[in-house]
Amino acid sequence: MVKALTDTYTTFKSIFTGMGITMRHLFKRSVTVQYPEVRDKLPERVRLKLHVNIDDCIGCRLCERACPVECIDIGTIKSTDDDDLGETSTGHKKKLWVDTFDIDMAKCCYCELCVHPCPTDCITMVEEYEYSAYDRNDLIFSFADMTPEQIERANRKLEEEEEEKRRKKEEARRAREKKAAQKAEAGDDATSPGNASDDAGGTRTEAGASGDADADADREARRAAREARRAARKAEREAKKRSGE
Amino acid sequence: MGLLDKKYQDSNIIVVSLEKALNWARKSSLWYMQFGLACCAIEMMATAASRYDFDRFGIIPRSSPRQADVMIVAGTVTLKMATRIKRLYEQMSEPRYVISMGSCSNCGGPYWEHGYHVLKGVDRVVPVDVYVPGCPPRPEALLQGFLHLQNKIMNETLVEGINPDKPVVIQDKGGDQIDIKNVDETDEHKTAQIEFPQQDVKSKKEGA
Amino acid sequence: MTNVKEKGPEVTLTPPRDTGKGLKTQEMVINMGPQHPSTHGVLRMELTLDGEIVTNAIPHIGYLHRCFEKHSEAMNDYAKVIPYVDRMDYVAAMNNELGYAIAMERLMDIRVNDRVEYIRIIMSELQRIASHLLAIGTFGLDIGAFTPFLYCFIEREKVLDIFEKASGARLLYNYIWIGGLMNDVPADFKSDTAEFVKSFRPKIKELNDLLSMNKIFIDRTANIGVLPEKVAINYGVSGPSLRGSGVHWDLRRDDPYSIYDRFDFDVIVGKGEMGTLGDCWDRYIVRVREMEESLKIIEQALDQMPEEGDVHEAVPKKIRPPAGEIYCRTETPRGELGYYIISDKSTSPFRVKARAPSFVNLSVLPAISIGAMVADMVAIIGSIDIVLGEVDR
Amino acid sequence: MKTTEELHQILSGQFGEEACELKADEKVAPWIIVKPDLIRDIAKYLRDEKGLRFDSLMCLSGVHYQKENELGVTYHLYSTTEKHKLTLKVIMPEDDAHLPTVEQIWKTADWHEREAYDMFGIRFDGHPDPRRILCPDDWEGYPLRKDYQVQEFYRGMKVEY
Repeated sequence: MVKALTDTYTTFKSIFTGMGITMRHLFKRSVTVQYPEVRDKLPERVRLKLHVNIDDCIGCRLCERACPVECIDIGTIKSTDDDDLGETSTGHKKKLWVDTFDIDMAKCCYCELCVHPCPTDCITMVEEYEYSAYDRNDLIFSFADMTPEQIERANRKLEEEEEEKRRKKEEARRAREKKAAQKAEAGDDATSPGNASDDAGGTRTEAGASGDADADADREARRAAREARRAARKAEREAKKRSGE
Repeated sequence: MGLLDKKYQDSNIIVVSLEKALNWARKSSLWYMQFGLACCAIEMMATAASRYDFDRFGIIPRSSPRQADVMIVAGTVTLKMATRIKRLYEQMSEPRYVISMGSCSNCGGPYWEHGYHVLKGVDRVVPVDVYVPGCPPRPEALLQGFLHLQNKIMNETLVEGINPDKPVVIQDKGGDQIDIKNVDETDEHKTAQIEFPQQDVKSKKEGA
Repeated sequence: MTNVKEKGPEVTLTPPRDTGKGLKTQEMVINMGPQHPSTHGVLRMELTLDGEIVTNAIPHIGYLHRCFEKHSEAMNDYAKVIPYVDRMDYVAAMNNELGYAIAMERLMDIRVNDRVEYIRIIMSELQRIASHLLAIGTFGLDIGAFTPFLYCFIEREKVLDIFEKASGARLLYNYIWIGGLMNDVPADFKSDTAEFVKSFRPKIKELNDLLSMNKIFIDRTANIGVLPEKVAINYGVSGPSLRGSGVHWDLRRDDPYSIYDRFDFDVIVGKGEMGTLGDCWDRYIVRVREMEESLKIIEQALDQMPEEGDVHEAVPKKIRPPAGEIYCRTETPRGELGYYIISDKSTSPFRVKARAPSFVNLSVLPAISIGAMVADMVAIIGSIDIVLGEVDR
Repeated sequence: MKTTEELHQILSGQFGEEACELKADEKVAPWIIVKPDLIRDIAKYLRDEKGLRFDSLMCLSGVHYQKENELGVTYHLYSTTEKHKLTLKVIMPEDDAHLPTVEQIWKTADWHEREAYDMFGIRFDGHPDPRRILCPDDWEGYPLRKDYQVQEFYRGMKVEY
């Protein structure tokens, strides 16, 4: 009986203590942020969305390599000698056309590992979080500003230049051989003509997406190219790993 | 979706007002089923808690799929869990919506490449209406996802033939793309045909 | 909720019994989870019941198996493992990072400067508070107390604000790097933290009034799910769950890592105040009191923290540890987190195994839940404070 | 407090020289390699013997040494009373990996052994509940083996991205 009474007493007491605390909170300032009307002031370092200042990108791919989830996809084309791509705001000389710079924010894990190695500080995390989408593909952001015509032109120029180089080398080789042959004919000591067969090729980067008026087809093609590049990189990495072991 | 859905041939003043009223009612009381799976669930809890407060929008957590209008898939969906998600989704009454919260349920997120046990996107088993990016998304981002969903609901129509949304395409068993909005109503397999494990799965216990 | 049954150990039910009043009773199997309103994540329990008494409980895990170990082996850089480490125990990411960073630093023989050490300690103690607040809040929620949950989250948001200012993220920080930190703390870090410590002390008292000493709460938790000391040690239980059973064991004091030996703090153990030693209430109160100890550590660390020091000083350019292996353990809010790392001299880890405290703590559940009521199961699961991301990894 | 060298001497005195082998590198902590069949007896001895008292199994991990075609199990032991640590290793051929369980000695081993079975296919003889723990029961292959190939479909769901 006594126990029942004390139990009842303590129960009521604890209920009223709890109610008292709740009551006190009633008169405190509300902590709720009235979101769509009011927005919290976010700190400076906040990590919400990746942004690329493509004018400053030199196509070094350090961010792509640092990404643990491989959500960044960069495609580059070598510039030719007569092209001047200008400098970045940090004074780095640009040498590569960046024809693709896609970031898949649906895969991104917001770790900011890509931001730190960037030599020109062109990839940053910005204060934007309101970009939910109806379609998953809308979460892939493309930052490259090259038009398909520009990409084609850059590719063509690179090809032409390589062709030119190859031709020149070929000519030089032929000239040397000719000389050597002449020398040999002249009856001098038969010296070897040297290693003239330098491989001029092998520097071509993967071609970017072909220009297409239809946006969907364009995206599809880009996706295919991305997948191909990714597969190539994966194979390369695995080969590296295997040789390293 | 719902009883009246696609029951009208053409739109007129009554239908338009009716659908407006219905949509307004739907968007104003989005009871969500809390499908917290991983890290995003903590942020979902934070959104429901004091500072961000879902209830201001009439968004109230429900624990039962029968009472819920919208399912927030918050977190990594593993293959072991996917069959359950699909079953719970089917238990929800129409109209029903799905919000995919966070990278993991959007497309596998950080686990998309090597995650052998992770479903690469919850849209492979249930149709998703809104994708909220983030890993995990800020509570505000989830709220904004809800506002986005409300916009979508306001654009719904009762009239047959008008489909303001894009087709919802999912992958079926054979890997083919099918549009679930155009599937025959009588067809049971509206979404991906997942084999549910049978009661009498043959035991293949290994070990000592 | 689902009637999908995976094959498990054969459940043998006892034959129907006659109660003598013309009624027969029979054991029943019910399924809790994997998506249950009151479980901590996606845990599935298969309970065999005799009336309302649990006669057998089998936990089924793996619903959140995210292949952490495979991922860490697939990464070509040790630093890239840290985002995945975060996602293991997502409510105590800082502590996970700290454990991994310390293991790698021991393997590579890196010394970090004092400023880094102090910032790390402050961060991980703040994280401990945030994690315990979540544990307490959701434990209350499980029992049926909704208000403490809201109040705990107000305080937790304050801690998260400090983290967000320093690292930029609210939940998964990637802040503690191997050999240093991602970036130095902001200028007002010290004042922010001091202010939080000051404002948080009275809140613990308020929480005690509101929840810990509440008669209904005590009745729901005292004498429930008793975990005896011997069982706890044999099962390898660690952290507050072990200390709730009265075992004086804290890696911060007994196997000090980092600079924990410089601080003065008590190891809180359960005393069986409200019932048997090692019951749910003991495990709960250990967490509440540990928050006070964490505050003590933070205060001391704030006093001693040097102003000078480069946080990137010891961060290696290329992480290529010598061939070898290490097992290193630290104390997280849930218990003993061990990393077993094998390096084969390449830049990619050969094997990273995490000995997750929740994984081990959860395995004791069948042993302590037999004989409990169905409604108590929720209290028991809540009091062990598991995080399924860590159980399944 | 005993070092691994001292513990090795005690063990080789008890179980013979060939039962356990001491491996010590300069860089890392030493460990003892134990014959698979004897692990249970050694574990029991280590737990119960006065002066050793390894009452806690900190961690049990499977390892796949692909180059040697071997699977291994590593035991990290700790004594809460004597405060010493010990690392035991068991190495087995890949195609016939089984060893006695230590579940009855340390209950911690229960789930850890199930996990090692799940991830590496190492079988523990005498384990009371030898099931997969993390992956579903009808999962194919052992994921943490280095040569693991993921299955294409699982119950109608595509696994690859």
